[in-house]
Amino acid sequence: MNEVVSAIRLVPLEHYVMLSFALFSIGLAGMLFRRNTIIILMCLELMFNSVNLLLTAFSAHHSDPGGQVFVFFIMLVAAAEVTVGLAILVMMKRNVDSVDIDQLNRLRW
Amino acid sequence: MVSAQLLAPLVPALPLAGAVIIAALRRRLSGHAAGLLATALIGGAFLCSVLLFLGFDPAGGAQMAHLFDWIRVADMRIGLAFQVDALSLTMMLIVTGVGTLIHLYSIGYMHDDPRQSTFFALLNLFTFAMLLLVMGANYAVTFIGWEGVGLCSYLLIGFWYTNPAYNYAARKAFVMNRIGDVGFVLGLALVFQVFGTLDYTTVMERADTFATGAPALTAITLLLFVGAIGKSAQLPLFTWLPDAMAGPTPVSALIHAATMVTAGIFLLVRSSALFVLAPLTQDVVLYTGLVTALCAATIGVFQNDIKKVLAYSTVSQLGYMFVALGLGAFSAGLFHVTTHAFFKALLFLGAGSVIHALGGEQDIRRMGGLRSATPSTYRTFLVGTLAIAGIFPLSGFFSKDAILAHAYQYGPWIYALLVAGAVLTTYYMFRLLFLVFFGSYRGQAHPHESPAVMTAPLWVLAVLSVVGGALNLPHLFGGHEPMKHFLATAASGVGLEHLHLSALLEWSLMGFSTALVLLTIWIAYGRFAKQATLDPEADALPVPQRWAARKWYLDELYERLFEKPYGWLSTNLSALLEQRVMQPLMVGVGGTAERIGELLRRVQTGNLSTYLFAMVAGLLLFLFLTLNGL
Amino acid sequence: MLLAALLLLPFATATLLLVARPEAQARMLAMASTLVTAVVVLLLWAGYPGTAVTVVDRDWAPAIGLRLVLGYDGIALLMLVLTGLIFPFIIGAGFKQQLDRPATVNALLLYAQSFLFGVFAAQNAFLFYIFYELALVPVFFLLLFWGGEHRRTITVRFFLYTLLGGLSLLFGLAWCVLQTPAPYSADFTALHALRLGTDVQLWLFWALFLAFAIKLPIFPFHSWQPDTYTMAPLQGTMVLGGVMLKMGLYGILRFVMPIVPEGVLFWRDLVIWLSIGGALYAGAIAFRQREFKRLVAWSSLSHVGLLCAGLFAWNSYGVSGALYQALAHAVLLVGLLYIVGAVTARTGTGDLGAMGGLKLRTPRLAALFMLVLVNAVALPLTQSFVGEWLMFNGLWQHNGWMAFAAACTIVLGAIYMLWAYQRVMLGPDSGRPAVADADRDDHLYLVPLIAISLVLGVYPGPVLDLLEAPVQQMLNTLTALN
Amino acid sequence: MLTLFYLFAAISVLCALVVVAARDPVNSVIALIVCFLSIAGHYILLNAQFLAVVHIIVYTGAIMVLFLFVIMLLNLNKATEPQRSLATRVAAVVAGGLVLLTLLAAVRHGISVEPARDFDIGTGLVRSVGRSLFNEFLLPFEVSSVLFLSAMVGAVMLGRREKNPQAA
Repeated sequence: MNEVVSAIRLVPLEHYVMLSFALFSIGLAGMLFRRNTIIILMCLELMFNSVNLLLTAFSAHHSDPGGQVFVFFIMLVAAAEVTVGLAILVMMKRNVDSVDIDQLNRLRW
Repeated sequence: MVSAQLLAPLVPALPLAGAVIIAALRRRLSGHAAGLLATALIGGAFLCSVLLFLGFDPAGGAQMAHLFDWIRVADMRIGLAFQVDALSLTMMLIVTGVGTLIHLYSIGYMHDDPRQSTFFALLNLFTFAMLLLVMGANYAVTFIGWEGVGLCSYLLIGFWYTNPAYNYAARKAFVMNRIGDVGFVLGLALVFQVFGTLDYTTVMERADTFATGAPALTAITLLLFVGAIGKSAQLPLFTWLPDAMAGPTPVSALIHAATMVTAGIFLLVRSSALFVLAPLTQDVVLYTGLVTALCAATIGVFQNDIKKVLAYSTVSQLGYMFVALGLGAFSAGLFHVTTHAFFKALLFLGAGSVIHALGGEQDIRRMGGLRSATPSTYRTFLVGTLAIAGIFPLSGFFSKDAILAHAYQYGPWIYALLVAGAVLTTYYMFRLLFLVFFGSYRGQAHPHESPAVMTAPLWVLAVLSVVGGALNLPHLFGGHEPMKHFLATAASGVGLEHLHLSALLEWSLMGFSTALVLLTIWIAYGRFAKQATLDPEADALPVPQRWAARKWYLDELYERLFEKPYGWLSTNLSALLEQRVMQPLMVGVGGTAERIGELLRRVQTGNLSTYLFAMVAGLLLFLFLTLNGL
Repeated sequence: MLLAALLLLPFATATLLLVARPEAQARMLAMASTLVTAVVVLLLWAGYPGTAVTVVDRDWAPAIGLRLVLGYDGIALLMLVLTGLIFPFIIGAGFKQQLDRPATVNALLLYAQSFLFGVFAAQNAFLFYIFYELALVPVFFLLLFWGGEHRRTITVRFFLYTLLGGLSLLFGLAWCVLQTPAPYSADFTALHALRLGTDVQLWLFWALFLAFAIKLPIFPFHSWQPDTYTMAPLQGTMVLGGVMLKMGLYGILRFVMPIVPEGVLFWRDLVIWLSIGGALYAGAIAFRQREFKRLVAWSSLSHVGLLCAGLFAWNSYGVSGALYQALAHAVLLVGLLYIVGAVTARTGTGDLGAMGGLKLRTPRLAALFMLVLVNAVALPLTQSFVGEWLMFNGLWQHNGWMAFAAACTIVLGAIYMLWAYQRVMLGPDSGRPAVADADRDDHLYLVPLIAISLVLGVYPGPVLDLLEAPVQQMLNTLTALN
Repeated sequence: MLTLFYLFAAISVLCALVVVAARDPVNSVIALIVCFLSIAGHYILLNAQFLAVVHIIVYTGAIMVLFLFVIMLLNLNKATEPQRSLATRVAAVVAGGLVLLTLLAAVRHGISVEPARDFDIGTGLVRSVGRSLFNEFLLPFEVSSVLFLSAMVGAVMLGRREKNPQAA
């Protein structure tokens, strides 16, 4: 039992925090960087995962399953979001024959 | 005797009932029936008044009939109550008595008018309001009547509503009265503030606690007098009365000669206890009356409309009454009200009879020689003219002489001016008489005498005009001024007046004025009795006369001074201030919001990547602030 | 129980109308509902014990002090009676002036009635505010969908103005509530117990007063009024002018005067002069209006200015007079607007310059108009006179010049009202084809209105007695101040 | 252990960079899959066995396959994407860097973690997560099924080919 505990504690929490910050920032930069909507969606997934990782790390270190349940829910939402997002993408491709996000500029008054 | 509590409310109730019934049934009732009903009800009111008079004990003080509390708020208790005393009885008898005769006359005069029923309903309503005015036990009830007669006057002046000029005259009358009402209302508020009540008896009792010339009393009396100026057509608010002749002639007789216009006099006599303590106001009353009397008399000389002449004569006579009140001779003033009611109603009804005889003609230049065609009218009209001129022993002689004597006692020059006014009155009244009834007929119609229903009231009024003087026969003629003593029981200010003139002086004053009057009649006879040519139009007259004929340009003055500027103001407030300032201000409120929106709209490029950048910037800012502990 | 019925019955009927849309029976249904509420309101009056009554007292959102407190005192009861009695006439006007989609129109009107009852029965400031803004919504839609020319622009302006006032009120109220001891309470009793500092009261006065000044409206916050009154459908104008503006009056009595008495003391001369100045200004402008309905709008503005001045005279005469006049004004305005509708329907124009000589064809309508008009020019023995006399008297006690200026409005009133009457009814025949005289329905509508104005003009006792105690109680704060 | 962590961390960061940088979307997808797998490795390191499995099934198995499908379906596997302007790209990198900087600044003093008093080694196992999920979070769990349903319906609706584009 103590092995497991020490195994978990061997990696400090700060490391996970740094890692997830890095992943989050990369995802964010990618969203701004790319024009391909599908890549932007992927960057979104990346950011989701960085948050998931953070939640799991804290959950493990606190021994609180609530955090992991949250990750579970985030996965749920992410799955739903991707479903709709990709459907919109398909629509977009079909209507304007492009997946360039700058084509979506009709959202103004 | 039936108690006053029961009888007093019945007096105004009868005409009110008449007005309501006739108005409600005016489609089912023939005009003739409406007239008879109206006359009968006013007659009933007159009978009740007589009964009240007979059962009235002057020594016992006023009899009250309190119906219910009208307005009660905090410590204000205004009752709908009637007060029967010498003053109100006098006025009630005049209003119902003369009113009955005029109603009767109207049956004949209005017989071919399609809206006869409406006319009688309004006439009844007027009588109701007038009775409220004179019978009220407090200022508020008087004010009800005051406004009520104003409304009826408006409706009756504009009775023939298809004529825009008549409608204008009606509106003018109402608005000018309203200007006076502002004073009345404020006077009421001040009375309430000073005395804590509006009841006449209490107010008059408490008036004694004030010193002569107390500012509060001066203010009250001045405000009430402003009201009286409007209602009784004094300068500067008299110009509505001549225009009010647009109404049917019986209306002119009842409202604009005999009763309503004397409401101002009544109000002042009612408040005599206050006025005697306000010498400043009395002076104002005196000079207002004096100037009005002379001004109206000069205008009257140059009028060619039979009713206009009488209207200016009414204004002038009202001026005399106010002079009397200003002199403190309240009973003399009210005496003149009484006699004036008789002979002026007579003159107006006579004029109505003439107009009736000529099929609507009102210009005296197209009359003449009617003496033979309308004998009854001529004889009664002659009596009225003699009475107004003040020929002994007709009623006008006594009432006018009383005022003149008081004037002489106050100041001979006032006396002189009043005599000059009397001479002018005599001159234009006889000019009227001679132009209408003497000489030869200058018109095209076929004159015919009016029916008995019209001439009978004339004769009754003629008799009253002759013997009316006996009501207040002075000591000089063996009387002991019964009316004065009667009135003194009601209004505490009335008993204070005394003449200290020697008998010889009084005789010579009377002789002087009578001689002048007779001389004037002779001059008028010479100038007008056999006149065959027409008087020139006003514009053709030389300068001072033309001004007088043009009413001293008062109407034009008011038009320039008030009507035009008010119209201008109204138009421009609407067009300039409202359209150019207020509207843009309002539009500005909305416009600013719109402009801000327009600016902010630019931010919404619709480009998702821009939004993303903005979002990241916001996130950064948020994080930065949070982490810095802000 | 009766009070709950007042709020719920119109609401339920309105919802029924909106859901079932019985277009043909909509007017009759709405009429039945308002008649029942009128009876209920009279029962409520009959059962009034003479002191303030609280009917419902429940928590709703206690964190912000919002509680469900319903009740009434004499002043509120007067307003409830006013709302209850006037609405049958407002609904009734729809029988002659038919609008499209009657079910929706009547539903909106009934919603307005329900919310107005709520406004006058609320005993909690936030509850009051909720109803106060809710009542606006039906009128907004009436104006937007059934209004006349430029209805969009006018509705937006009306909305912006009212919103501005509403926000200012909300801010003021929220501020006051935060001053109450914890846990916060927005109940009237808690707010009235506040003793705020003088400098606070000086600005808080305007925060609270602005909303009501716009609602009434008094000069110079009036610019939305003439256009809105003129362009709103007849029934909308009746609601706005007949009942809704009394919310402003009521609000001043409920919030401004008890909460910031020192602010009132400081500002009241300014407010009175603004009100009277506005009354004279509106009276002068009314005289030259070419459109009948606009003239009535300006005349209402003039009357309301006087009403506000009377209120701020802040003595029992002024306040009672203003409240009495509120009732009179409702009766008067509804009557006048009905006449406007009747005349416009007959002549086919609202232009005064194109009318005239109507009395020849419609003597009965002319007579009815005259009877409404005597109330408008405040002749004695009509309701308006009682109110105006009390207000003049109240103003006189405060300041003679104010009373003088206020009394001048009776001259202006006579000028424009009689002018309007002459333009519409009198004069020679305009050669228009025959039009029908007032029929049975017109009489059924106008005669009760005239009867109310005359009966309450001759015997105003019951209403004045109702006001006596609450007004006195309110004024005691002033006495305590001095 | 620490070595394993650094390995996985290096893989995930590198793959994430490839996701952003790759011209060809297919490469991006594959990089992302590798990234996700490495994250699953992190989960295992954290003893979150249940999550690791679910993560692989949901993300790698379902979501990423979906991405691949869409790319192939729409024939996006060519690097046809127009580049952003240089300024924008620099700005994007700077923005990302700034966010990273700010976040790191937030934890510059380290994180004080109080050790759990009664540490349960079964925390990340199916039993513990399942118990938590079906007791405390039952309602959100059930409600999420509705979310799924609506997402599904939405996707079907959006993906349906319109017969008449004007009617939409």
